[in-house]
Amino acid sequence: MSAPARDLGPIIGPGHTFETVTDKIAAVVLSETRKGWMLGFGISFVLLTIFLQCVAVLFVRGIGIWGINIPVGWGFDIINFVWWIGIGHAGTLISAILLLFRQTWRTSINRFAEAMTLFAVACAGLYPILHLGRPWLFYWLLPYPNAMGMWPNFRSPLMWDVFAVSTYATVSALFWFVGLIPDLATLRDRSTSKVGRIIYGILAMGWRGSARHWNRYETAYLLLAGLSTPLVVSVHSVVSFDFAVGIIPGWHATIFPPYFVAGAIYAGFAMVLTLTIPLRRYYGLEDFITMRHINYMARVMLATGLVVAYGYMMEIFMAWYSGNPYESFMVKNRLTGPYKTLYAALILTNVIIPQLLWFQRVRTNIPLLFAVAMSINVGMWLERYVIIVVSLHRDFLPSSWGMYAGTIFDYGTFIGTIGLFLTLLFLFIRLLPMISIFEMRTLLPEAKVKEKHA
Amino acid sequence: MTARVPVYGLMAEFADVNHLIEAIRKLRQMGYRRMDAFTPFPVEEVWEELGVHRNMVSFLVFCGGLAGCLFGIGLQYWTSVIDYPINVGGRPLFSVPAFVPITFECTVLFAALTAVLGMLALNGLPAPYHPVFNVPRFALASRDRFFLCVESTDPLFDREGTRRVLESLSPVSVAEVPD
Amino acid sequence: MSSAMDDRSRLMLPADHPLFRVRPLALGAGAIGLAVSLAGALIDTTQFFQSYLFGFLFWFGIAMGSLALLMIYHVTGGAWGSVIRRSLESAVRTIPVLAVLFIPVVVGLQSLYEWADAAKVAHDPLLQHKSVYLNVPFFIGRAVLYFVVWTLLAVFLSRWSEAQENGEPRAIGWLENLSRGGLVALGLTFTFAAVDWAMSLEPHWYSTLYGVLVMGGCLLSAMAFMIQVTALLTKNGPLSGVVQPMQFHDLGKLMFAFVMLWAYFSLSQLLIIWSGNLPEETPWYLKRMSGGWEYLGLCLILFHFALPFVILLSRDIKRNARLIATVALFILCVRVLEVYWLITPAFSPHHARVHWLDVTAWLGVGGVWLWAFTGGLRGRALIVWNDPSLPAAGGHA
Amino acid sequence: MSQIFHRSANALARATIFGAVFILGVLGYGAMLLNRSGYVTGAHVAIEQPVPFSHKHHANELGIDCRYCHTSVEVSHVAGIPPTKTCMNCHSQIWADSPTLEPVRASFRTDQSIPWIKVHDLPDFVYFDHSIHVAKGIGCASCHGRIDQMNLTWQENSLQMEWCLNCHRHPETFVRPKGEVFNMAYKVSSRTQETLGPRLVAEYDVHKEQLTNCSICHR
Repeated sequence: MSAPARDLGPIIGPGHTFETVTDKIAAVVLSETRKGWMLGFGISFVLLTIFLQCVAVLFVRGIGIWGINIPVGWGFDIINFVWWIGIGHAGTLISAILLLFRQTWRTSINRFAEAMTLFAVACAGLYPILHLGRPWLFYWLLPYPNAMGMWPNFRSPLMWDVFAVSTYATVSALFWFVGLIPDLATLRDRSTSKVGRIIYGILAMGWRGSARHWNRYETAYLLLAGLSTPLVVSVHSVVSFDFAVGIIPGWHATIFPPYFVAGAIYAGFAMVLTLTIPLRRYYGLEDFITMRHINYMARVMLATGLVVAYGYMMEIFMAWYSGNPYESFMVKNRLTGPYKTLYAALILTNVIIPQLLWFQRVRTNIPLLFAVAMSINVGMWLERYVIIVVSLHRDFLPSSWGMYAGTIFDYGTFIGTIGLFLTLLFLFIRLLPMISIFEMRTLLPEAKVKEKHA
Repeated sequence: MTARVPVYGLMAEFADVNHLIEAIRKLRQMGYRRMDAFTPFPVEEVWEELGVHRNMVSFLVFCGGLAGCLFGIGLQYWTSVIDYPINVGGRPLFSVPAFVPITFECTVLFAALTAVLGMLALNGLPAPYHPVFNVPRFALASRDRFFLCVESTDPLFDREGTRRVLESLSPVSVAEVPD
Repeated sequence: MSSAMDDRSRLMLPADHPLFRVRPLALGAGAIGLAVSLAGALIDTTQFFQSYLFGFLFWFGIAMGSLALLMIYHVTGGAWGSVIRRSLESAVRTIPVLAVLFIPVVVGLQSLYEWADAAKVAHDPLLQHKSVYLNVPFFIGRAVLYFVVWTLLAVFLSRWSEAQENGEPRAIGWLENLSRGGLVALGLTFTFAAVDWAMSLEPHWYSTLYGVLVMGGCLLSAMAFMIQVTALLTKNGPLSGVVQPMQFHDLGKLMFAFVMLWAYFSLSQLLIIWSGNLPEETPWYLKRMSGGWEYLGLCLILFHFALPFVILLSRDIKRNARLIATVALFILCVRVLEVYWLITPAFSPHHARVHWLDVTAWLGVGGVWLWAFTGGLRGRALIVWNDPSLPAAGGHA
Repeated sequence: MSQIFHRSANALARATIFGAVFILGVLGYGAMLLNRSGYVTGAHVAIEQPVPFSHKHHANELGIDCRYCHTSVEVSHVAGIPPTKTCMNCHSQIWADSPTLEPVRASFRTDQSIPWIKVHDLPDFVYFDHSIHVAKGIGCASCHGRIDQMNLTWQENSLQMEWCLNCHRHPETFVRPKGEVFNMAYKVSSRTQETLGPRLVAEYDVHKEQLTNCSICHR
């Protein structure tokens, strides 16, 4: 009711009832496996095996197989970590903030976006662990009474990262699962196979739609949304602290937290669009994920993209305004140094091309929008490359200058995590309803209770 | 209905949420109290008719958040000041600004866990078995139908009488729920 | 939409409404405040300009926050905006008045800003480096540009809003498009205004977050002010029965969000500078954490963040017009302290102090501003009847 | 048809949840205990040596001073494993044809060291210096235990960092008068130690706040 009714089309196609909504969404899970799905899953799985091979070599030979060295001690590992975790921001954001502000258009995309969040966070979380050198000792990061008599340094942003990312993963999973419970009950009741009924039955935990249960459920769900909103902001802020708290020129900027958060939402929405555009077509879900959704997502991208551009601009202005020679050199090096092509590509893909989104005609043109989203996916990756590599490769002392390039294992791991992400996503689409069925029911006209009260 | 097996209650099925609300209102007027409605999506009006308004979840979550906040501060204070005091870059042992992020994360984590676990516990879940599932048509409660169950523990409950009342409320069907 | 809503005259503010009755009072307070401050200027010119800048920036912040909120509303819609949009518009229409009120700052440049003092610049290579940007003609030129941009936005936002009310169907689209571009323009101009007017008080210091941080505060000021005004208009005014607890809930949520946003920006800046511990950055905080200013800082943590945060968690308080208005008034008071904490340590780095001119100048600017603001509420229906995101009257409580 | 689970499933579900929490707790606690036990640290496990050398016999019953064999303990970071020559000082005279001591004689004949097995083996990333500990009043027995009571030698303590820090954080609870360093049976009441400890720490110029610097042990 609070979305502006400005001729953007409906948020659910006409002619749907409780039955059709339920059956159509549940059918994606309960029907036979389709060939296209098999193909997609197969390709993803092949990519996943690349990841496994790269990790196997890493375990045997150590992180020397990567391109990192002094002075660029952080490379693809942290670039991809930030890239993935940024992508993982749209899901919870869509779910939480839009729920709090009663933006009903979220309903069609939130489940899918939340799943995307979880898988992206899983991919992100792998990188710092792999970078540990001895990944099997990852539990040393946690505060537990160990035989070394030591505790982690809680003043370190890397420690904040551990807490932020693990809290984020946990809360996102809870949020996602709580949203799934009523739909799992639907699948339990709709499934025709005994195994399916038992498995969905266990997962649904005996949900029966009791009014008393719904009452507490709604409270808990809203509270989770309320908690997730600042959490999302905190997570990418903490990621930005990984850089900003240090004193490397190009990292140490107070604008980093909000600018990273905006970048994360930007990247996240781009990825949601990248994935929904083909999916809605393949599964014929155009009635549920309408042009209005796509349009809204494009607008959010435009807004957050402008914030990111603002961040770039402030960095350059303040580098000059500060009068600090290291800051000025950092900007000069970005613009004219050995990585200037990357910086130019970043500005092109992340700032210039997305300006197309100002036009309604672009926002409603699916192929063009898809292209813009892809451009942003690339652009946000380049942004992290520029921030990390270009800031590190010129140390304070010219004697410690160096260059960086990823090795085949860097690229393999990156492609491999894309495989992991897609594999999980394909499994999710096949096994769980990708649109929240019970919330879609509430959008139907027949769900409205008549105003008359006795 | 010859064999007198114990019953959990009587279950009426409605095709429309307004009929359900109407039925609850009538039964409440007649004095029935022990009943529960089952809907395929949350309907605020239904639980209001049933007399369910507030719940404990918010309060629990507040307590959980507070506990998480204290845990976060306590953990960092105890480890950094008492158990393992060490000079890190000249910062004070109790570095207040630096301890904010983890305190915040702990607050959110505890509050979220309380929200989910508290909601499930108060709802008595997981409970894979429940008598209402004995009604075959109850599978539609997760699709498009609205159910109302009058429990046999209600003082006014009477197998035949209550059944007649329910049948007068334009349900799709009325069924006994075996216990 | 009920037929009563079409009755536009019923939605106008009656001439005997308290908001109008305080108008002469506000103007009087403003005139006296400014007169006394000017008299004080004869005693201590420097102090006058310093106090005046503080007073000006506080009230200016409400107008700027309102401009941002109004344009955000035109872009996103939402019932929260429909019920405060008239008040936002009248706050925005005070921008020309603020432009006039800015003149004393220009007059006092030499007293206020180190970089405007040629003698100091001559001995400071850093200020020489910055003099390309921080010099008197360019400063004035930029200020003129900012006010032109904001005034143009204010003019068209008002004009097209009137057109919408008069049934121009395209007006909504105009407003939306204007606001999109307007938000970008505001983002840029406001950032540089914040750098020029406040950050350059300490010209050696810099922070890329500063513009955003100040904007966060302005949004909070504006939202608190609007809740206060809306509560007044609802209690015994034309909005009673129109603004439902639901809308107060939304406004309260936004205020809550802005409280957290302010805390978030403030903490981000502090944490990064505190951890970096660089000599060119820390002095700004060292000034504000010693000499008595630290108590004001502590007050901000407690009353600008902690207390409102805990209070605004409650759904019942947010839905109760009287209670939420009380909280809003409290937040407005703490906002005054925050602006004081941002500005004044630049002038008095070693010890905290309040000068009586701080009070009179604040009152002077405030009186004039409130007079201009309430004037803007005259002669218009407080709800735009054909607003697409208008809450349905008589909805659930 | 829609009832999928038996009545008992509810109890089972609860038992599973609480059971899982309980089992995880027990496993965690167990792992903590195991990590500190002799299985992991090797503490209290008597080590078979090429020659069954008894500290109890030599140090206690015969009263030979530690420094007779471990000659460098006061001046070097290592206490020193005695050369075969030290053994032969006596064993060329007594038990000169004991078959048990044949490896000792063989070593002496062939000039090949006896392959003693190291009992206290610190990781390579730890720098440990005997001389400073001895010089600052840490008794042999504080780390090695009552070695004069051991037939076959074992490692008395865990040698985990936690154990090292226990003393580096509170040296005043372990420090003793320099004259008592090699006294295996030295013992004072905790009351005495409370006054004696801080006095000795000050006297020996031990800077407590430096003792937990990382580079004190990890250089």
